[in-house]
Amino acid sequence: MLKVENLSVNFGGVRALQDVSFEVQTHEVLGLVGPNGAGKTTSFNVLSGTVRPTAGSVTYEGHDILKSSMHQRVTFGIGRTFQIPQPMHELSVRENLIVAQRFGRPDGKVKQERIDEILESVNLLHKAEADAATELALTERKALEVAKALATEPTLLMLDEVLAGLETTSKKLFMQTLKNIREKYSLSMIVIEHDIETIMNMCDRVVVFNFGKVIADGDPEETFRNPEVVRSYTGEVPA
Amino acid sequence: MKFLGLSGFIGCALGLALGVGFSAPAHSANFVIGEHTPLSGKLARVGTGSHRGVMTGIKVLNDKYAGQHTFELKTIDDESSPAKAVSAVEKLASEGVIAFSGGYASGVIGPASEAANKANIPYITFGGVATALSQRGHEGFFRINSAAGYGKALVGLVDEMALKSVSIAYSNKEATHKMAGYIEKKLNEKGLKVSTHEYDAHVKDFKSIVNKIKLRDRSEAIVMVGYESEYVGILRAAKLLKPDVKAMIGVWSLATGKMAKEFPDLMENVYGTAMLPFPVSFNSPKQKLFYEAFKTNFKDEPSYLEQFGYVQTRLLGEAIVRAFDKNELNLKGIADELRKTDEETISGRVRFDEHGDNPEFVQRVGQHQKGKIPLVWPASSKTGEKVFPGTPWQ
Amino acid sequence: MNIKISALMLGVMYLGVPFFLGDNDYLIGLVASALIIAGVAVAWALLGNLGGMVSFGHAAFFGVGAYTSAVLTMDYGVPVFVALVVGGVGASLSSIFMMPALRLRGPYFALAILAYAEIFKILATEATGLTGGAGGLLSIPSLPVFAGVDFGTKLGGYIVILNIVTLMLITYYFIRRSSYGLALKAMHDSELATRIVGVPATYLKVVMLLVSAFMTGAVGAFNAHYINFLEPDYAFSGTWTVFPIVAAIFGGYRTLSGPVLGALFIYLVDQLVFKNLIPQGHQLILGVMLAGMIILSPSGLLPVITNLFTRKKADNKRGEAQHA
Amino acid sequence: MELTAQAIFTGLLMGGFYGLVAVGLALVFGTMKVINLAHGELVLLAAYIAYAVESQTGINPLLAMPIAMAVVIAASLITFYLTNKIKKDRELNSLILTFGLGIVLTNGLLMVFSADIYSTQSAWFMEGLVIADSLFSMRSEMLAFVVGLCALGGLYWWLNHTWHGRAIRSVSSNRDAAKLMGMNPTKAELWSWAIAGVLAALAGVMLYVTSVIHPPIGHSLTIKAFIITVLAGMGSIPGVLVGALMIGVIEGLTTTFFQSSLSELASMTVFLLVLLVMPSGLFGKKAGH
Repeated sequence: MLKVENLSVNFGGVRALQDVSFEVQTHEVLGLVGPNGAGKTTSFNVLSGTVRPTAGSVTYEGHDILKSSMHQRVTFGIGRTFQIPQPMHELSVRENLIVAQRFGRPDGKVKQERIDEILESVNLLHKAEADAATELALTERKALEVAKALATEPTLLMLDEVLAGLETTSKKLFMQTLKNIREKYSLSMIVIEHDIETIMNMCDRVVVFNFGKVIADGDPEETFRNPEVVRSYTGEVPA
Repeated sequence: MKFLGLSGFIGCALGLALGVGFSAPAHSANFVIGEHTPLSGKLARVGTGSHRGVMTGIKVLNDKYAGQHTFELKTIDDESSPAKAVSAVEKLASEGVIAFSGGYASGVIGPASEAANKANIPYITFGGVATALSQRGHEGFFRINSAAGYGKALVGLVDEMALKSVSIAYSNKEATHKMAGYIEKKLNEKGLKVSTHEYDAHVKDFKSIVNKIKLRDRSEAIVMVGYESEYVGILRAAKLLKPDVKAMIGVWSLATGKMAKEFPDLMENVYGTAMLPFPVSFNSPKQKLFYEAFKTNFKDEPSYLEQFGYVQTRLLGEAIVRAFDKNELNLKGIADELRKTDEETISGRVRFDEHGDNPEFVQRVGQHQKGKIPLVWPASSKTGEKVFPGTPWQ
Repeated sequence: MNIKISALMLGVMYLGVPFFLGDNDYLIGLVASALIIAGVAVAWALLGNLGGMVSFGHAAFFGVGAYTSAVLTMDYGVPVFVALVVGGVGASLSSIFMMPALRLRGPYFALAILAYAEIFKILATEATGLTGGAGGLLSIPSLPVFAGVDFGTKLGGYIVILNIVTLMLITYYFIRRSSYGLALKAMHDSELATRIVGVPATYLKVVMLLVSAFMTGAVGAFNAHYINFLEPDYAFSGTWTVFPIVAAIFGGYRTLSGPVLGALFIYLVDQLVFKNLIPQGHQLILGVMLAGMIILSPSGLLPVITNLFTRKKADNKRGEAQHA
Repeated sequence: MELTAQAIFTGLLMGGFYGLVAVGLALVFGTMKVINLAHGELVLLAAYIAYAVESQTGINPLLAMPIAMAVVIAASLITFYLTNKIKKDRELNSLILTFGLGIVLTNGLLMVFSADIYSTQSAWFMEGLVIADSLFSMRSEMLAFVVGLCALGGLYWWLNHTWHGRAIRSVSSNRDAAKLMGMNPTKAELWSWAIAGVLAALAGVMLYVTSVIHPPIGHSLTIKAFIITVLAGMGSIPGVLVGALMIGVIEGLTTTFFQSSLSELASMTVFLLVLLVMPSGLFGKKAGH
């Protein structure tokens, strides 16, 4: 459903992405892995529209989305979260979801039941009226980040380290929540994670980044046996 | 309470007794005249001058009718804003003024006199020259000057000089814009070649304009239609570039004692409209009356602003007294009496036509000559001969 | 709280003011002038609060609205009340020229709009054929007699501008309550967060600019028929930018009724009190008040007042909550 | 040809003066991101001081410079002090604060000096200078131009070669980093306001000797100054010079080939175009977006 081809991004001389290609199939969960600065989040930024690539193409269900604006991509069905949660300030949790429904859905309709259902599924219903920017704990903010994206009713959900920073128990719970959501809404996902255990647990396939290039693409177990991938993780500079 | 009631009663009784006993002559009153004028904002400079004239008029009226009537002036700063002028008129109307004297700029006078008309109060002014002002059918609207009066004077002067070409530099303000248009039209009709140069109030450097006149227009005279700071700018630029012209001519605010004193080196041989020469040899009793009254309040030389403000106020006061004597102290009564005015004032002859305009109004032209400003046009009012050709640098 | 204050304020304006001041042209006139400022202040605050754009050039919309309406009524015989609306439309159209400036942030946007206002003023001065140039337009038609009521009187004019301001407040209120309003509110401090859920941020800003321009233009058009006079220097005067900003900031520009209360307070206190204290140059006090307000209570007068009233209530509530 | 040459010459002279007016504003804008909308009024204040000194004592108005500087520096520092009291949203609230201070100054000057116009009585300043028989200027205009160039050059040198100057530059490029390097940003800001006061005083006295002063012109000076500042881009001194000369020449040429009343239109249009096409100004690094 998503096809990324030969993507390159330059930031003032720094090549953040070089000739990156990968695909996501319907109902697949793809993991993006690699060290910090390898180009995972930059890929997300290109897909969601906050960064313009220097070269390459991205098609999503037949749309050439690089030509579309940020909000159009959302209505095509691409939702994402940020590593640092981005709640909408001055609004309550529920209002955050109302805005997401109103503007993220192609028909622009707001369905309260749907909002309740989403809040329920990420365990935020009890905080529905809390101020999104100031009255949530870290786990709750991460949950809101996911809920906002869900409220736009995506077909592809991109999660940027939603589990990072959480302690083990909440991490496990949250992972389960994500799995449930995926089943419930039959989503495709792209997940950025560092924790290999999580990747193994969640992903059908992984793409490994290093220095802005894709160095491996395939089944998680197999890929993590690839020596080049291991080297990149242990921090050695490739020859 | 009791005391008040009693004294009130006695007062009434006394008044009645006096009124009955002595009839007409002891008939006295306090007349309250209203004035709105720009004391701040962009017109503050001219508004202040006009205000001083009105105050002088009130003083002269009070002296003249001492022991008989008193005149009181209520002034509100309209901040050069139409809305605030309307408010001022309405406020003064609610405080019982019987007539208005004042106002500056047609755009402010228009709405303000409209409000005065609605309140049935007469309004006299010299501050707005837009023709439309007197065409609105207001019974109580009077003005002692007119754009045509200034225009005629300038055109007359240029005509007398027998020039072939003139350049006009004018400010893009309401009054100056109209005045420049009038002069351009009249001079064109007389077959002169006229070039115009519009500038706006922000301009700081006039060299480029004067240079265009010097090199491209090659006119024989420069007519300036603007305000004081702009005249100074143009004259400085002209003194520097020395265009080959025979005369530098300005409209209002130029042939004044203030300019002669502040900028002696710039003003030599420059023409401007004026009612009186400077220093005024206030010879006639009428002129002396004004000058002395003015001098007691202000340590300054009066300009045309003060003179006009004075004349309009004094004429208004006289009409009020006459209307009062006829027991007609209302809009119609005062307006009727003003319409009967026909007087040779220090600003020339004043009478009013059916629109309230003064058809007799003609400005005179003075020329700065070694710190003095004799009148050089028209021939009938001359107090000196013009130096022609003559410019500050020749 | 805010909506209650607005309702109370409108109640007083609709019933109290005509009843007590109806026969005093001077005071009614003052209040009407204050409402003209208030109208622009509301439009400005809407753009500032909802759109997050601080403009230094609302005089541009005021002037365009005024000239559009005046020219239509004088040259084309359009009825005055229709022309008021078209004046607003004209101002909205003129705001299209400013759309490129939406890419700019903060002071840059403010100053770009100021430059636009200057340019509009000069164009109005130079377009002599259409606007009468610097000579201006006199005798612009007054508000007409409509349904047996003469709106050309002071009281009539007051009722009209009061209705205009009320309609603006109602529009403002509904925009703010709508999902558009929520998104706009969120865009202030978290634009990325709103865009990533599909909010077309630029489009919303464009809409707010159009709405604000329309409102300002309609008020400008009203003023033209109320004062019956226009010249470029007056119609595009910086006063129409500055006074509303002062009023809105003073009253609290993030609130619904703040700009209106601010305008009424500033204008009336200035005209009724300061002017009597210092007949010439009383705006000096205004400058002092403006500077003082920014330093002492940057969110305006209204929050100060509401705090006074609500502090007690809030204290009580907090007490209860702790007990529960 | 002669016309064009004179127009450009006049424009350059004017531009030098504009640069002198603008550079104080640009300096403060660079260090504190505050646009001081009372800057033009500070310039005007200095001009009125020059007038007061000349009319009271009859001495050359240039000798009024120390007094003008003392007063204007004090006024500038008061503005700084007040601006520093703003707690939130300083970029915008300072616009409103300084605008309020501008109103106070304009009306204060109106009350003290009335609405009359003033200019120097000393004829020396108005004498002509003619270059190559065809380029005309007044002595005072040439003086203002030279003072403007020297002030800009001096400031540029000071910012690059003295400790205080470098402190100001590092605070303006990165306040937090400067703090970490042991600089006191508030002190650097104080310095920049004081220098802005000095520059405003210079500009004010030049204004008085070259042209005519009355209360409302303070505001138009401010507008001109910030247009040039934005053209220059984030407090760049060479940018101020180029921007000012450009505005001056554009005005001169518009007056000569079209109409004086359109010169404002021309400079505003150029300003908008630069702002929209190059939001970081002619010499700026980043701004606007």
